[in-house]
Amino acid sequence: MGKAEPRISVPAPAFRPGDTPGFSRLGLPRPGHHARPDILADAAEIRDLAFGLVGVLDEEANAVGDWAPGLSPEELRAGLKTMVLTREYDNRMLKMQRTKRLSFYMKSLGEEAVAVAATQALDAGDMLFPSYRQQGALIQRGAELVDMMCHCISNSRDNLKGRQLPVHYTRKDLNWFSVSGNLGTQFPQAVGWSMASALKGETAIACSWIGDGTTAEGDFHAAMTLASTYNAPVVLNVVNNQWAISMHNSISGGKAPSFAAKAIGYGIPGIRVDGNDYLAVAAVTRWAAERARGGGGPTLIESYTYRGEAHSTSDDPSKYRPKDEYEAWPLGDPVERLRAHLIKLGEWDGEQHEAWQAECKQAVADAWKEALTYGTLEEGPHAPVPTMFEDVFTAQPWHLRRQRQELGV
Amino acid sequence: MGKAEPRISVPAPAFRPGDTPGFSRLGLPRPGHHARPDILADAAEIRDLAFGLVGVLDEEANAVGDWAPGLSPEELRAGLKTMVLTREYDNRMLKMQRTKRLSFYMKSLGEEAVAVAATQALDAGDMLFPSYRQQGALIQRGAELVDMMCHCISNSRDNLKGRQLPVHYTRKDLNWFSVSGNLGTQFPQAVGWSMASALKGETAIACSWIGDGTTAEGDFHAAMTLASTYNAPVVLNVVNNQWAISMHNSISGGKAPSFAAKAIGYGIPGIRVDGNDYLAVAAVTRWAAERARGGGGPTLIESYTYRGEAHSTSDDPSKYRPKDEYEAWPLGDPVERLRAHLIKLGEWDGEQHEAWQAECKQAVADAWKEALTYGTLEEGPHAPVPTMFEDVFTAQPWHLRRQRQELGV
Amino acid sequence: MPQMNMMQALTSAMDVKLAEDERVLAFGEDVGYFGGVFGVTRGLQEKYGSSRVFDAPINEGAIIAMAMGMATNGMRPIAEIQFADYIFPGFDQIISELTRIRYRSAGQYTAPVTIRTPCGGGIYGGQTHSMSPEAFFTHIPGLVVAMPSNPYDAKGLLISCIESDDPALFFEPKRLYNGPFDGDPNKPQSSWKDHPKGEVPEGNYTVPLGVADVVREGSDVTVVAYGTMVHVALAAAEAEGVDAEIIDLRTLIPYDIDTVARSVQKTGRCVILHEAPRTSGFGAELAAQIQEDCFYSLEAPIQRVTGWDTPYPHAHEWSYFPGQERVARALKKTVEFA
Amino acid sequence: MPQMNMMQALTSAMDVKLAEDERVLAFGEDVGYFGGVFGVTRGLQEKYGSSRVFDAPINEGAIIAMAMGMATNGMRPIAEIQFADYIFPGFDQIISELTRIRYRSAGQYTAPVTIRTPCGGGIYGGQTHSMSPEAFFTHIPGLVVAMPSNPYDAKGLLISCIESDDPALFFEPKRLYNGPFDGDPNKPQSSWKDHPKGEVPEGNYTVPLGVADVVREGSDVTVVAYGTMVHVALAAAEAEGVDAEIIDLRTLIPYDIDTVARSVQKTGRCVILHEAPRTSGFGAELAAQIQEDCFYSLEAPIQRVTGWDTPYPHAHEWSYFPGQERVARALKKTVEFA
Ligand SMILES: Cc1ncc(C[n+]2csc(CCOP(=O)(O)OP(=O)(O)O)c2C)c(N)n1
Ligand SMILES: Cc1ncc(C[n+]2csc(CCOP(=O)(O)OP(=O)(O)O)c2C)c(N)n1
Ligand SMILES: [Mg+2]
Ligand SMILES: [Mg+2]
Repeated sequence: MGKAEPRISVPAPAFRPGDTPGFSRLGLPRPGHHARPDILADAAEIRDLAFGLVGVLDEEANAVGDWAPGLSPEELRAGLKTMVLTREYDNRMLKMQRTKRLSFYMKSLGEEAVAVAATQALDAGDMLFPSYRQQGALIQRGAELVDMMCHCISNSRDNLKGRQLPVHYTRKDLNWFSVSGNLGTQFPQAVGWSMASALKGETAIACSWIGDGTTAEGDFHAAMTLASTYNAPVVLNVVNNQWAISMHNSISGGKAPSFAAKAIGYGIPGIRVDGNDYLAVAAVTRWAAERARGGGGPTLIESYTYRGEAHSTSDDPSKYRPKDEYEAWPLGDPVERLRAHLIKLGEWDGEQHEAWQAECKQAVADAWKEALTYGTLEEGPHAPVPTMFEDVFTAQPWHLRRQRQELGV
Repeated sequence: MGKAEPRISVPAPAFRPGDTPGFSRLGLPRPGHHARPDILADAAEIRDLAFGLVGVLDEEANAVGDWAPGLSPEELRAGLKTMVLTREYDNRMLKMQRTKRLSFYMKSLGEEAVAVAATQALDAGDMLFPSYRQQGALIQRGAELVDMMCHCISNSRDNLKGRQLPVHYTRKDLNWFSVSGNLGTQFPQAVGWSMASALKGETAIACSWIGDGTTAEGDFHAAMTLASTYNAPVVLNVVNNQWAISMHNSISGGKAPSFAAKAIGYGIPGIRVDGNDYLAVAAVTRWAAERARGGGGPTLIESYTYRGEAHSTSDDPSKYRPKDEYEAWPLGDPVERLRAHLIKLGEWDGEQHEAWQAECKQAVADAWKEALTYGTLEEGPHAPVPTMFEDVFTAQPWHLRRQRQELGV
Repeated sequence: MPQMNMMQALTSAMDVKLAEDERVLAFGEDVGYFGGVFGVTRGLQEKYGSSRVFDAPINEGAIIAMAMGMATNGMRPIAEIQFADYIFPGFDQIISELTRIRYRSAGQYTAPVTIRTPCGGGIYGGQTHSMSPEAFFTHIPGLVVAMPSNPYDAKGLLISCIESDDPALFFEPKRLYNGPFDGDPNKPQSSWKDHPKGEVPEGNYTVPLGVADVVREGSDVTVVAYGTMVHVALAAAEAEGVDAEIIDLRTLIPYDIDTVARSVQKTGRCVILHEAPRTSGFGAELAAQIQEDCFYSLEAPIQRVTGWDTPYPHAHEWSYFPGQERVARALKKTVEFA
Repeated sequence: MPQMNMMQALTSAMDVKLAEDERVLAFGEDVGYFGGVFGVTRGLQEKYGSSRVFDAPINEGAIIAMAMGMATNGMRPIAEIQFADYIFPGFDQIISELTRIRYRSAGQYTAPVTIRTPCGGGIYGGQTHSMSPEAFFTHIPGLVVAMPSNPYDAKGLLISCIESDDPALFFEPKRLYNGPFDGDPNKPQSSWKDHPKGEVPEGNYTVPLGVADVVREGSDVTVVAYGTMVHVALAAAEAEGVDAEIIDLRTLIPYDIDTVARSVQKTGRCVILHEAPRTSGFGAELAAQIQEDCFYSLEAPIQRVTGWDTPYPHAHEWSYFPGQERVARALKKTVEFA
């Protein structure tokens, strides 16, 4: 047996602060490489998609290959506009957090396409089970910025009555579930929701997103197992933005060849997609949604992307990764790439872009101003204090009534 | 999109009571089909092993192909003898449960090779993290039947002081962990144990077994994730005996192409093996153990087998599967197959077999008789009642002391 | 009226609801074709089909998450956890999700899930088939917790849980499935046949949540119990000749403080029973609240008679179980306290 | 003597044990290179290498199971759970495995694991970064549960936990990391610098498990508290001018009943404080036991001042938190009760 020597290893990212990042090692397939299978293709026949990378936009900003989703210029422009608006919203909210108007915030810089393109590819009646980094999807669904802001500052117009941390939106009217602070829990719930839809004979499907780090939670396995067992009409997304908080995806992913490859062991199609390629994300999501709606069951999509900023306002990424790693990221910026594509198509230009950016900035500023008229976290007004004791149960039982009285409200 | 129609399905086994079982559909590779890869082979290069079936013993009872483990006749005989002894032990204990001498029992009929061959392929210092159906491994490790029985009837010689249900053995002296009633929990513990071994610079590895149904638990995913992340020297076994209690493996396995295939998504080698083929189980386990000991990290092994009897003494399998399904099982009986092989080798004969069976029967009967001299569950003597309050903490805190006094012991 | 044992009463409750409300589903490990390891869902898959009554993967967290997801989409799932000992892989989904969704969404989403699970000892199940983990769940805001002591209440309470818009955890004392059990393991198993609460109407009826049942009126001491311990209390009081007022709590959250406090104010003495370990058991909550609400009336310290703070042992089952003798001793001590 | 805040004291405890005992390991989410989201393991990976201090996958059950497996193989792991709110995916491994292995193996295997986790509110963390879930764990046989209120105790208790052969759950009231907090959010954050318990020896010392600390002697009423609430109690007693005897429990299991009972027997009155929800909170256990042990001495009902039975809200943080005013009111009511 030779000299025996079991040894463990702790994965480390390729680059730490001080290193010069470079991603030539990735060796990903080029855009247009993969064929688009039939929507009811046997999962066993399309395993290569789990190890590859579906891309549509090439380096010249052309849409190439089988997966080009054929979105109309209007749709593409709508997508670009939503991504830009999301980015402006994020920028403003971060600034407001820095000046202590918010207790907490989380940006989605670099990941806008993952949320926006996917949601555009779904029906409005499909239920979204997001994590905390899909604000783009909420904006795509038509949420008013002022409502989002009012939630984030827990003021009197906060539809969650001040009960939740910022960015933990809930919007039933927009078929947006409820962001939970607990990682991964929504993944199996989405499966259950989609099953109920099918049982009722409805066509709505469910779509959920979790992060690369979150795939390590048991709930990931729960969701995959349920989806596989019951052939649930659900689209399950892993947003692989390379990082959890300070942990590189190799800690939760281990030696996994990809996150999409986890689907293989459940007999579910797993597709890795360039998450910074709006067209590719839209195409893959549409494929999965059509499959689900057509009775083909679940799909696991890994969106390969990069978290452009800090995890949240509570961490400083320069402590654990090179400051310029985002710039070195080889798959570019989803906004820039879609913008270039639209310009190439002659459907957009630099001037329009700047005008839209300015419009977004203004809209965000106006919304913020309006939001403040409903109060702030620090100064109120908030939802009336007695509401704190409501919605625990349908009816208030004696012990909560007593507690409310004890508080004198 | 055509007429949309999401639908769920609930998997059902091919055969229910009243049906005539037939397993031609399985379409498994023939013995000798698979090449045996280098022990440090890249997991990505041996994915086919997860969809195939490693087999060594062919229908003529010859050992064929690359995986033939080259066990000596002595080793093979020892394996056969242990399996026969295990079976006799099981038979006796079931009978004793039927006459209410045990509160509960679980047999391993048909799965003896999974436990015995694997354990024979390991070092005595390797730690076993079994489920409740690996009594064969404990016997292989040299446990005295009388000790096993005394545990099962919670008498005064029960090394667990009457605290555990029958078959929940714990034997640190034999490097056998502690059978838990909670499914799957030992899988990630085994990973941790093996990591500690490596950290201490020791060569011992860990080996754990769970059932097909149990793979659905979050702990399966926890174990696989840890093992993958830290390259832990551990052998993780899924005993796919086709059934959980009444549930067919398609409920927990869903549309998975195999349980071994779950390894792919973790970048771990996954190997499916004919669990009724003693040589194949030994060979695959040895491969995995050598790999772990050589620094190659974890392996997931699916032993493909069939649960020959009830789940436990609490269920009646004729309520949920055809009575004769076991007879129809195409991979035969591990005892018969190894016996035939040894006879073919000229290292065993029918007479010897019968003699050994008789010897086992006698040994089991003698052990039972001896065990009873230490008491029974119903009539005692048990461990002294005050021991009930011990081992909760290292030292007995005041509240347990008070409770002991309250009981008047 | 039909006679039912507790299992039949529970099956009947689900049958009634499955029949009258198509939003009701039932699932869990071995629940479908087999009808559950205790047989409580027997016949239901055959009757309602495998898309309404079905098996689920062995992952208790998955089962609860699936139920919650379905419930937020209009269903009323009944999820079975095979043994209460095995509910903990689902604990996070219960505490972080199921019981919070109404609150955190400010009422936009609700999750009317009923979780059924057999609990308690007395069947030589050892430490992993005997737990009474109710106390953990009484500390979770937003969860209804119920435990019946007889077939009639079992059916009526289960229907109340299924019909409730709140998530509910319904404990089934498995030692009572086949008959009442007074804590004496040497007596032959008695049957629900001869018990007035074994008379169970066929159709829909409810036993209201949050309302206790005074199963014996008395003046010497109040005994607060639930599940199996109700029967032990009755037997112990009789054996000891104590004129105890025995309250079957039936619902743990919200518990019926009015009935309890009124009784203790009358008797001035109180003994609380449960099978679960003592420290931080539900008896602690009851004692804390009773001493606060009935301080002037109390003539003796409130006693707790409970399981010990150890795992549930196998061989020493009857030394662990808070049986008649221990209950009787506590009654006596409390009544005689001066 | 060196001055440390609570984070530094905790880091120092681990540093001391990592240095002197090679069986000690520390791991958890973000614990390695980054040093933890609160920085409590900062510098330790650099000092002891990544095979002793390292990151772990985001799966709290996996973290605890790994720790348990290692501990049964001779290690003494310190596992960090990033927030106490996120411990529940690991609940099953704690209740079914970690705390039972000694018992079920009759002492053959032991699992000396220490789980560290930040708890409590006061930082606008909302319902998923503010929980005080200690009560759940006090109902689990075989688990030591500790919660310090100051840097000196934090280090000494943590070392005791690491050195204990029993599994231990060590709660760190995150609101106290940087300085004492008396419940008044409008005062500027104070620092441990000026606090006598901010003086922390560099080396190894222990604060014994199971021993409470009387932080203020008094004769009017006994206040039992732990963690952040100790500071609130001190401030409230002073503000209200009540001569309270204030006990910092420090260890919840096993709790120091002697110190508590002696005090209540002296004062005849008792108020119990915790941040967690009231129903079935740890205050229930304390009240139940105290009324039993001190029945003759009690001149007023034991009061509990606690968080409400709701999730921890974001905007209404200070209406939820049991602050000085509510504590003072309870003290007054209890002292004046007649
Ligand atoms: C159950 C649970 N454990 C830990 C945390 C703390 N936490 C919040 S976000 C996060 C990292 C998640 O990383 P990833 O899944 O990659 O998502 P990303 O933020 O990159 O989108 C952690 C550890 C949590 N919220 N819930
Ligand atoms: C956490 C947990 N859930 C449920 C059970 C009840 N239970 C005991 S064995 C079993 C079936 C296990 O099937 P499988 O994993 O295939 O193992 P096998 O018995 O076939 O070896 C179930 C559901 C349990 N013991 N633990
Ligand atoms: Mg991430
Ligand atoms: Mg099985």
